[in-house]
Amino acid sequence: MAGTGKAHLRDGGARLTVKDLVVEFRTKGDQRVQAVSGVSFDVLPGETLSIVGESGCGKSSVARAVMHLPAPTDGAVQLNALDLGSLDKKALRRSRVAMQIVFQDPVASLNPRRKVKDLVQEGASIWGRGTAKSRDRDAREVLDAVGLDPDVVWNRRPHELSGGQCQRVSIARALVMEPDLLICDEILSSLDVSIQAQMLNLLRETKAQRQLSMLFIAHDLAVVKNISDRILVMYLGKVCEVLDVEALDRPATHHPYTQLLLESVPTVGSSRVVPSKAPAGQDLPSPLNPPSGCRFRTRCPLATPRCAVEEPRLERKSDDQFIACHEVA
Amino acid sequence: MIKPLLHVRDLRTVFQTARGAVPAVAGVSFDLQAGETLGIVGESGSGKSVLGRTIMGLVAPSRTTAVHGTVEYDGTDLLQASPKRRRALLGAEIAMVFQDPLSSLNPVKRIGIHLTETLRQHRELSRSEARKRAVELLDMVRIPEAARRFDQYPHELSGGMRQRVMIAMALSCDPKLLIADEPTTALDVTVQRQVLDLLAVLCQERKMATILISHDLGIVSGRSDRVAVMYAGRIVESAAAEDFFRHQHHPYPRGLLASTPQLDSPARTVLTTVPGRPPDLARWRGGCHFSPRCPNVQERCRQFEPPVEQTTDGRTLACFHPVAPKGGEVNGRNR
Amino acid sequence: MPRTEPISAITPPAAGATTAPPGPAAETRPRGAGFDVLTLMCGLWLLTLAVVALVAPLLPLGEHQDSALTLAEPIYAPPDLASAHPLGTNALGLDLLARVIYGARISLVVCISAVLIGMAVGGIVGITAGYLRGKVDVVIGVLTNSLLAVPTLIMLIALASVLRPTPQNMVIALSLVAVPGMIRVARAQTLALSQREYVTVARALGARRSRVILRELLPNVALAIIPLGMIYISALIVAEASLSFLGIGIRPPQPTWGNMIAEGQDGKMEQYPFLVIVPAFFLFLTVFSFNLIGERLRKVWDTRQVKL
Amino acid sequence: MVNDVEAPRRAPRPKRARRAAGKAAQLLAVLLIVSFGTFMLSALLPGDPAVAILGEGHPPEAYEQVRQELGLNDPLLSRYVEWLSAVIRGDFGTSLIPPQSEVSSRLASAFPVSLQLAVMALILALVISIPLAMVSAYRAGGVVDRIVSAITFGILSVPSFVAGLLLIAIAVNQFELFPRAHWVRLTDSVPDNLYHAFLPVLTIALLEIPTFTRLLRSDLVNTLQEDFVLASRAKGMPSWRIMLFDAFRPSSYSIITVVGLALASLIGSTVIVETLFSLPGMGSLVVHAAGQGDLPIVQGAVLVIAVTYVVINTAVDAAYSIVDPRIRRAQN
Repeated sequence: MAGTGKAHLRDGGARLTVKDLVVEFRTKGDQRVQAVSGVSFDVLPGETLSIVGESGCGKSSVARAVMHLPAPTDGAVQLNALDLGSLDKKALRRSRVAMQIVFQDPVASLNPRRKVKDLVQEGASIWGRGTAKSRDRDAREVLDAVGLDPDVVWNRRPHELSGGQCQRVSIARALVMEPDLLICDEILSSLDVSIQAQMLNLLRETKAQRQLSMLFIAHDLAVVKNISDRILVMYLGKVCEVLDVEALDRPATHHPYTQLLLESVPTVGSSRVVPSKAPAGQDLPSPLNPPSGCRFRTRCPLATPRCAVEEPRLERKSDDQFIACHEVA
Repeated sequence: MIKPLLHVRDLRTVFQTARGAVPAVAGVSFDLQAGETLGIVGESGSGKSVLGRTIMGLVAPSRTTAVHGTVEYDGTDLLQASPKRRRALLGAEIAMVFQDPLSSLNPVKRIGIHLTETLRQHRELSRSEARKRAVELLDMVRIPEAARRFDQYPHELSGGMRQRVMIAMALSCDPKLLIADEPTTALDVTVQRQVLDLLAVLCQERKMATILISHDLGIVSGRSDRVAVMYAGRIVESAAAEDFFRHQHHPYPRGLLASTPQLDSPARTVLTTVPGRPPDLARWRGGCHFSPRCPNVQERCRQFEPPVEQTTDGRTLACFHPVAPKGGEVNGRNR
Repeated sequence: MPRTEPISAITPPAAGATTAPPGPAAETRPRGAGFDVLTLMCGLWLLTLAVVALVAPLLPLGEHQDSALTLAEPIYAPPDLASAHPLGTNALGLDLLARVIYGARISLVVCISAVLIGMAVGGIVGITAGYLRGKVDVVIGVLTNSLLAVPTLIMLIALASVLRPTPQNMVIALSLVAVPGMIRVARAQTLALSQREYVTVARALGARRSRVILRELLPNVALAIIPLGMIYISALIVAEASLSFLGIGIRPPQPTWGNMIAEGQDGKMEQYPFLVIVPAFFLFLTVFSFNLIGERLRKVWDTRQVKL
Repeated sequence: MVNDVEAPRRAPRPKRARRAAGKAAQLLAVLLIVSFGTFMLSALLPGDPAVAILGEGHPPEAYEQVRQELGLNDPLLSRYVEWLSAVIRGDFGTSLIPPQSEVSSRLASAFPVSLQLAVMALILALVISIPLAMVSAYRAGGVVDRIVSAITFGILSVPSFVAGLLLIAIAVNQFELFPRAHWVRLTDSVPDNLYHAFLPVLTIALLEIPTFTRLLRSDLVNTLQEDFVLASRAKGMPSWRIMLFDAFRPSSYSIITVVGLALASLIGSTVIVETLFSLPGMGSLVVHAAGQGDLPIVQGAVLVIAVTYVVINTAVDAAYSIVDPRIRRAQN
């Protein structure tokens, strides 16, 4: 099984452990598609794990499957050593509170009919936490912490706020539940560069203050490098490489797909980019019918006949780097 | 001095909205020489897309829209030209590539029709000649199995393929000027790279002048001869690309660059940010639009709008208190 | 366990708009003032009509129904605002103003109740179908389609052929017309809204299904249903008047706008045009007002939803 | 990011067949429910049909016998099955009110009249609406647009029986342009038929023109804001080409649905017009039957109309795929 393998899992002490996660969808034509095929990872307390990949690689499906919204087709999700799959409906609802998720679209994430004060207190009111007064106080505190003036936004509705402000409200709503794990699903990609930088700094500070574990889903390696401790690279539902962020700074060999991603990130500099001789367009293979063996082989410069038959497993390359590739490892 | 291919002077586009007049483009001037690439960078609402569309004449003056200024293409003032004259230029001499290739292609028309109708509009070609040329164009943008693609519908292609079709469409009549409005924003990074490279190669081969509009400095970096940064409808700073990336005088482009996370800076760097957010143009009371967010703001900035001035080293700049280059340290980032 | 999710769930919502600048169209399209003078006048008209209809028995109106009491009154008196019959009288000497107002009573009460029932039943059933999907949705869909398969007027006529034309029966018949449309809209809205992330977020916060439906979906579905309700009221007023006009709705001498207009048939209209014009005018104004207000509400709420 | 995934060429055939079967099952269910509802009308009927036939003061044996003959003593469901199987064979029974005749033959002579009225009215409405909508959408918010919008909104609020009365008062009685209360069958004389059909058709068309115009206009306005229209303009395409070849087809989905539904419902909803102009169609047949309590005719007419509706609705679904290739693929 390519891109699977659990060599990179650490023993014990993890806040979140995901093993052999499989997420399957049924298409309109009644076909089954595996968006995620056997992905494993863990997140330590206070650690940020980023999942990177192109659209359609299954990274957002992983986020939802961790939350059990909906539950994964197969595999185990353990939060604080508690297996979510074994819980009944009610216990699952309760344990979800310890994980909170923030989505990409800041506007669609907020009910247009509610005011900011109600949005932020939503979780507390669902669980009947505290008194009305203490909830108000908590909400104000959190709003303040995410850089919003509570007095200004308290009675506003989402359409009266900018995208960045909406995203802050979403983060405040998640933080007010005091989660152990914060899942950020592409939360920066709809924001402008200057706002994005503000949010990155905010997330880094918040994480440090609250000892949060974070699962950060993104497609931009430069952003990911700025926020994460560990990076997991996904391609077509499988894991290509898992590495500590420090390994990016080292002149290290990477999985060919990671390499492609690294080369594709636009860099700012005064030198002229020499365009590669107009390459032919190639399509990502359909997830309905993924390539045999290593899924990346159709785009891989290093592909050999072996890659079509045998799926590579994640193997330890160094202490902080695990690669699933026959040629590189 | 050579006459520029495109000569834009004091261009203004104002939209009347329920909340008041919004000057989306507020006095933009620049020249573009034949074969030159101009990168225009700005955040959302900066007016960069409206600028592109106004130059193309796609923002039609109406009850709610006013367009003033000069857009002179090769001696013709596009804003004054008759609709017929303008239509003869659009698609033939001036072409445009849009942001989202899926919505820019008519979902109910086959790929081939998109290409042939452009060709037949501007060139007197028979149906079969047009088809032959269209397949060649698809080949040119390196779309595999061009002949088969000809009869497919846009939704049957991937995003990258669609954008290649858009490029083929834009280049079908050998234009002299190409306006690419965020051509890769809707694409994945790996595909983005391919499409940008393709564009660059084709532009070089054909000596085509290009305006590359993007929100991302990284995209125009290394791919343009000049860079212009827009903020609140104005070009606040423009310079030759090399000079621009070496040093920015205006605090906004400086801040923008500092807040872009870079792959070559160390992990978990604290980013220098531009505090606040862009101004509401409909409610603007005067003064420099960047003054509420500016680290160097002075009293004068709050009262007067700085004029756009030419500096000695060939830049244009709209700032009362530009940041002087310091020796050694380039732009405040670790390299 | 097999999951049934659309494939589109694999990819994050198309982020074409991610870093896109808001286009000139979206950002700066001029939005007409939500409520202009015309809308205000329509609202005033409806309000006046409702109040007058409500207190009709207290008003000094002429006889509207009992022709035994009008033997001394002139028949076919033309409208004359100064006379005892400001809008004239009909063939039996009944006062047209009184008849128009009593007609409004029936029309408004019957149609508004039918629409309220339609909104309540249709809203609940539609949200249920849209939220639960699967088999429930199919069953509700088949039932809805069955109701829609018989055109409104034909269904009403068929029911009228077996039910006695009392106001209660009219309400039942008319609500059968309103329900399927409401179900469709509520279901479509629910389907669209449940894809919104805020529903997922509510569940992530541990909300129960009932809370998601009541707090997250219902208020937003209502935004779509209320304007539709206004438009349905006007449609039902017309339907009810049509039935009366055809002589199979509420029967004379009890006045309704439809059977009043029917009095102008067979050439009477040429001789006494006011017989038709008076009720037709009331009918037109009322239908127009409900239509207009419904339309305006839809637009105002729509732009807000689009903006969001 | 747009999903950079190439779609698979074709889904396996059995899946398609299975979904078609599911759809057919749903249609069948709709028809069964409608037919059951129609059948149940007789159960709602106040009074005892046997009494209605025998009149008051009947002997009890005769009463029992009539009930037996009518099958009134059998359980409801078996009566329904019997009724339905007769209906499927085309036997809708005989009318209760003299002249007693086969319901099926009455329906057969009425149906073409209504169908013709409905089809002609739709064509007329489309011929008027499509250009009107295009002119409106071309400069949305302009003077023309606002005038068209005001007029259509006004017409929307005029019930068809009022409009019909007015048309008769003006065109027939005042200026004597058109005949009244007479119908010439299409098979007898085409020009005469068209001449007689004109006013009724216009009345029906007036009902649909505002809906069509407003719907198509708003869809056109939305489509004209799409990027691909901008792209077409950027290619130097003339406005009329853009309107006809770029905007019209993607804007026509809703109108196709509405036209389809309108055709189906008009076959029944010509009631008003048929009554006003005394035309021998389905509508006037039903109204008269309903007024006299002639239930078999009402039941037969309702069923025929419902079946027509379902058939046309299915055809509209199919028509979608011709207009929108994206749906064609989804269905394949």
